[in-house]
Amino acid sequence: MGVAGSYPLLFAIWLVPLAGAIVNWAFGPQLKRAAGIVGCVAIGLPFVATLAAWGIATQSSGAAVGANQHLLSWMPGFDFGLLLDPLSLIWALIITGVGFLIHVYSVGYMWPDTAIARFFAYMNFFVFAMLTLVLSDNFVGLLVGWGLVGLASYFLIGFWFFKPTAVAAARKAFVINVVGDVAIMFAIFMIFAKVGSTSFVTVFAHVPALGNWLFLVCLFLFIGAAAKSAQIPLHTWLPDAMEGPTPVSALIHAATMVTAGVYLVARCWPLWNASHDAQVLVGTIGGLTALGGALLGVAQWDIKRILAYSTMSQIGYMIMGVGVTAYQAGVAHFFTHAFFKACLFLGAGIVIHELADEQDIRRMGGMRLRAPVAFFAMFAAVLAISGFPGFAGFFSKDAVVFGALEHGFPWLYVLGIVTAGITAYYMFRLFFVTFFGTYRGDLDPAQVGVTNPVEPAAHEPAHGEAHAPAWLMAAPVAILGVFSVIAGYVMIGSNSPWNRLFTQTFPSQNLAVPALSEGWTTAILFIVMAAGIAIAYVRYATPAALADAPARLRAESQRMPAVLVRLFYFDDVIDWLFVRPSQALGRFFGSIFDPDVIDGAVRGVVRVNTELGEVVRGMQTGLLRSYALVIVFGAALFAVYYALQGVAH
Amino acid sequence: MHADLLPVALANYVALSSVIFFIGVAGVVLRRNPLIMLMSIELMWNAANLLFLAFARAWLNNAGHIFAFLVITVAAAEAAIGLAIVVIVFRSRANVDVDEIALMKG
Amino acid sequence: MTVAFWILAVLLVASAICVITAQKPVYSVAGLLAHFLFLAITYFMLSAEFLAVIQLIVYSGAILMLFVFVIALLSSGVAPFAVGPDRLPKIAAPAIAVIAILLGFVAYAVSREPAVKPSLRGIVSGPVGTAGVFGSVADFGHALFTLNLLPFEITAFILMVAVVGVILLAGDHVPYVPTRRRARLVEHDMREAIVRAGEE
Amino acid sequence: MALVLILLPIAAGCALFLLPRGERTISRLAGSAVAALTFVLPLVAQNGGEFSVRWLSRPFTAALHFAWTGPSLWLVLLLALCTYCAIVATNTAQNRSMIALLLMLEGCMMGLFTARDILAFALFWDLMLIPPFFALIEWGTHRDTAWRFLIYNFSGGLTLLLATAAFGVLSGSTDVIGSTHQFAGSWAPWIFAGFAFAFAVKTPLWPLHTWMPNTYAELPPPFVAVVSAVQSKAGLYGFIVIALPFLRTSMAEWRWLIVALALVSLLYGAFVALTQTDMKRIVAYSSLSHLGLIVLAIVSANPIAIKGALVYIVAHGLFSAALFLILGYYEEREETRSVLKLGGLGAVNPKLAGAFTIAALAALGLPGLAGFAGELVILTGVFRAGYFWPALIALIPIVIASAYMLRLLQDTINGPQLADIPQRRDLTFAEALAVAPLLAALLYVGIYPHALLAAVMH
Repeated sequence: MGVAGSYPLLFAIWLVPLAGAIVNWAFGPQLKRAAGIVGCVAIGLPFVATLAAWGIATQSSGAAVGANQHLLSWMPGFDFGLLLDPLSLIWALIITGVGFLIHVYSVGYMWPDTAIARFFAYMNFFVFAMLTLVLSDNFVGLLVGWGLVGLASYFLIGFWFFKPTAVAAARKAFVINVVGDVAIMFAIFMIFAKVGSTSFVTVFAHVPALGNWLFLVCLFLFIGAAAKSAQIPLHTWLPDAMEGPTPVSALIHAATMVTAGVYLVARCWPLWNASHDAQVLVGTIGGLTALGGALLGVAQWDIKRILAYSTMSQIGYMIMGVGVTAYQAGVAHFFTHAFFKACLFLGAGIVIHELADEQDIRRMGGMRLRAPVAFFAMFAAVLAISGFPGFAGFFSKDAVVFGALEHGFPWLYVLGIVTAGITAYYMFRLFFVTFFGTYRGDLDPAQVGVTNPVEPAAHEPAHGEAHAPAWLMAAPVAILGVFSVIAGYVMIGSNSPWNRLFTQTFPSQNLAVPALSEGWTTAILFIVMAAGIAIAYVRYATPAALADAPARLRAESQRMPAVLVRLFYFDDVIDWLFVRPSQALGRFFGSIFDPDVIDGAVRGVVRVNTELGEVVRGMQTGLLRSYALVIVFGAALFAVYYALQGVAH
Repeated sequence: MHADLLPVALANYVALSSVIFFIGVAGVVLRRNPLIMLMSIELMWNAANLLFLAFARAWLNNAGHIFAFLVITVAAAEAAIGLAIVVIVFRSRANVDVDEIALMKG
Repeated sequence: MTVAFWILAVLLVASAICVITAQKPVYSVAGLLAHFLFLAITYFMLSAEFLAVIQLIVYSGAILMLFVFVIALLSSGVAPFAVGPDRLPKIAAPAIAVIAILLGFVAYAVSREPAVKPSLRGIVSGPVGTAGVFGSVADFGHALFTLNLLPFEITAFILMVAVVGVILLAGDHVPYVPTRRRARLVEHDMREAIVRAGEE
Repeated sequence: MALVLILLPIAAGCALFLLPRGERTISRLAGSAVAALTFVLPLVAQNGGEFSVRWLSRPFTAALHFAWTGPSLWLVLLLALCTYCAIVATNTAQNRSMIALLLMLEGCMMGLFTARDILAFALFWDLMLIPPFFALIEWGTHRDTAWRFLIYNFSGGLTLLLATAAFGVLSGSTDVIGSTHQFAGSWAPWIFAGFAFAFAVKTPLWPLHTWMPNTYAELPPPFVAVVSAVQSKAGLYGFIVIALPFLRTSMAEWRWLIVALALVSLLYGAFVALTQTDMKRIVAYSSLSHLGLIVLAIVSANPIAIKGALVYIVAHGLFSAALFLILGYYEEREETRSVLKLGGLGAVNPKLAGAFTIAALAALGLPGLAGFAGELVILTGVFRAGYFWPALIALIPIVIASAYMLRLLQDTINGPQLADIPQRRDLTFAEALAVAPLLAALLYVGIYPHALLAAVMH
């Protein structure tokens, strides 16, 4: 897949974050806030190295594109190596680039927290794990990275480990991710059984060898992807994961880790190209997730949860894109999404920070004056995510939606368009409610419809003392805002730099000309989006609506359909189908079956022996004379036996 | 050759021996006095001896005599040990009812 | 001869019954003595002269004397020998009946055996002391000390063990001292007894 | 040399009893020195320490034949390492007796793992049950547990002995471990059943496991570390060196039964671990679950799966020893084993919590640590051997494992701090010294398991 050789640069990209993690972990107490510097440097250096590796990532020799560095023979038949090709290059750039900005932001965000070194150790470790995932040249290495990012995510979601909700969310995220891990394991079993190797090159060269297991392999790989990328029905952990610090949500649960599923499908494009069933499956799940996430986003009030559902929805777009084999479009949406979603989260983080950890948008309002940088950056990002022409999301979303039609999935095309409208609506709802009008935090929570106000201050930030320099948080948000505007410009035209980058990675496909041209698609999308924005404006941002905001919000809270509030009942179904039966079974086995049935059988054997012993014991009278009687009786029998023998002769 | 034959049929000796042996058994089983039990055992020994000698005479083979001799020796040893046991039991318990000596009861 | 046998048989059975039915052990001993005497006569009739003599000397002379001594030693009372309830289960009587029947059956089976052809190794009548005569002392001694020497020696060993055992069991001192610690205890007790005796 | 490995710990254990009853320091130093020596010896000595003396000529030939070639080497090293760590972690008033028993246990198990003769194997099989029995009698809370442990395992030892005798009589020699020839004949399935029963009791395999939870919960931590980490491997080792080379065809006849039992063990252990509240019982049931996986690997008889099984044997030894030692530390500090009574300890003693986290993560099969390597390779091999559904079902306990291990971990170190927990000391130097080698080995085996296999496969 890549040009084999020795590439020290890859080690620099891969291992420097690990070194940062180890330093922060080992010397945390001594480092104090310098841990932030260590953390940032440990991400900044790999970013530079990734840029420097652009040349080797795009080099080609014959069919091989990129750089492949052999690492070690892990087990017989399992060779490990690093692979940097355009696909992993894009991911590495986002992970280290956006990651670097988020790290800088985190220095400010985590300023008051005493466990800052631990935080940066986890963050650096996450980057290392994510790089392991995308740089691996085989399925097992990918699975190792896959598991390690899950672990980093677990640590960071549960970073404030004294909060029971955070702990529970961390566990839920980890367990659901393990479901994905074992699914990928099973796919690896099948691949190894049929192909005898797990390296991408060998496997993709022998796709026909998979035979009728091809769809199963795709299915199990996709279950892994779905768990990691929060696709229906394995998405329930993502909103809960917002219990982690906001930079974590931005980096892991928006920009990078959750897009690993997209990476996996894009990486395995030869499998998907070969299996139309897999395309239908993945495309449909992606489309449904896009729609479902958007619908749930409409019903949320917590700013981070809205963003979480929007992430889920946008990843649905990406999965749909790569699922229908429009790989470049899906990856493009990942690329632009990383910027605008990180920008949204970090902007939200500024707002949350400003309001002392208040996350309910009903208790915000008028924030454009108190957080102007966040306001402008998030405005750009909201336009981008809605797909406003000229902004980053426009190009990629357009490509994904049109790709669905182009590759022969018209129902996904419709789904994509409908979702675009809903996206525009709920993102602008978030934007208007948060930044316009007047501040509502002083009001009684019940007045704005908040029934169970969470008293935040989980990590008891010492607000009085030592605030971080404001630019630490503002600058990354501003930069990401700028990228939310310009990131799409690399994708203009059929001969764009973006397409040129991937010409050798993804094969060009011969496609029938679709019924609607791309221009029409753009137009439809724009109309739908504009309608979404208009509805949001009418409901939340007209002067009348702003004046009456508390009452309207309260009314909306009360009228919210239960099916949306309960999140389509996914959590309940999982609870009833898996969690409760498992626990009931465990209790039954542990407190009834083990002590009563199995040990009961053992006790039965013991009782039989005891009874036998009692019988024999009764014979042991201790009476000398009865013993003598028995002996004589036995002797008499013997005598009779021999006498009979004699008679017989 | 007539003189070599047994004066009385062998079966009569066997029957006589059986009866004496059985009387010995009855003595051991029915009496509780250890001395009488020991004497009953002597009866049984002697019933056996009688049989040995009768068969030896019938077959004119003196191996039966040798056995009878050994039996007498062993019986002497047995009587000595048995009586010693009776003595020490009597010393420690002040009675020698064998039914009272049931330490081996399970 | 046949008449003598039957008379002796009746006497033997009667004396045996006397042994097991006598109330006092002394009467039993008397019965046993009579039994042994009749038995010795029977042995003579079976040409077992040496064993008849042994029967008189060893059994009547030695073993029975032992019984008499023990009875004297234990003051020969009846009471100490049957103080508790008879604990033998009720099955004793039927069991004895069954055993008697079985033994009777054995006797019957043997009686049905066809007449044995004697091996005629020995000659029944002849001068006493001749080695070739069946039942003579010389014949017996020859067989004992040639062919059956090893059993004879083992018998000697058994007797010796019995002697040692009797001394250990019925002796005056503490019979069994397996450990040094217990030996010390015994020694201690003895020393105290001596001291006490001195004080008295 | 192998004889030194066996006799030195036993002799040292006996010698420790010469020390005064309450002695703590010398016994710990001497004990750890002996254990360290037994770790170093196999690494430096050549020829696998071959030692052989004719033992029996009739009715079959047997020899006191010991060596540490092949898979033995890793079990010997694992045993020495675990014993070392257990001795370093021993810190009670009864140090002397505990360490002496630990050393005797080590010596007996060294005999088991180095035996090249099945009869010697059976001999040490029974011997190795005695030190834990006395430990249970001495330090357990219920005497029943000790007897149950002994009777269960001795009944296994009985069938092992019968099977060994039958094997010896029918094949002429028991001095065969390390060679391969298929033993056939009408008796073969029953001989295999005899071996398998003993191994299944010791492993344990459902439904012969009920001695285990109580035993593991009541043994003092250093003991349970060695017993669960190494002694439970005796059965699996027996499967690998006796059942596989000689009775593979018989095993194939019993195949589906064993696969079914292994799968039931896997699921059963996992489900029960999910609801237990006693920390040590959680880990004990997880052991039931994990070892079922190795049985599955062995019965598949696939070379890849066997390699994975060897890796997992070592991995499970390392993490269960580490887990039990760490739980012992918690028990000593908190005087309870119930997860319901603990919480938020991560803030109180962060280093201990860190060590606990690593051990628990290894147990739930986190990639990069040893457990993952074993699980992945085992199931790859099992799947390749044609066991489609068993491989799929065996993945379910991995998911459940993450749930119960995280529950154990989080209920202890995370969550709100319980109000009445006073400040406890963090990991002391000696305690760290005991668990650090285990954790380092977990990382090493996880990253580069091939090194481990290279030594076994020559």
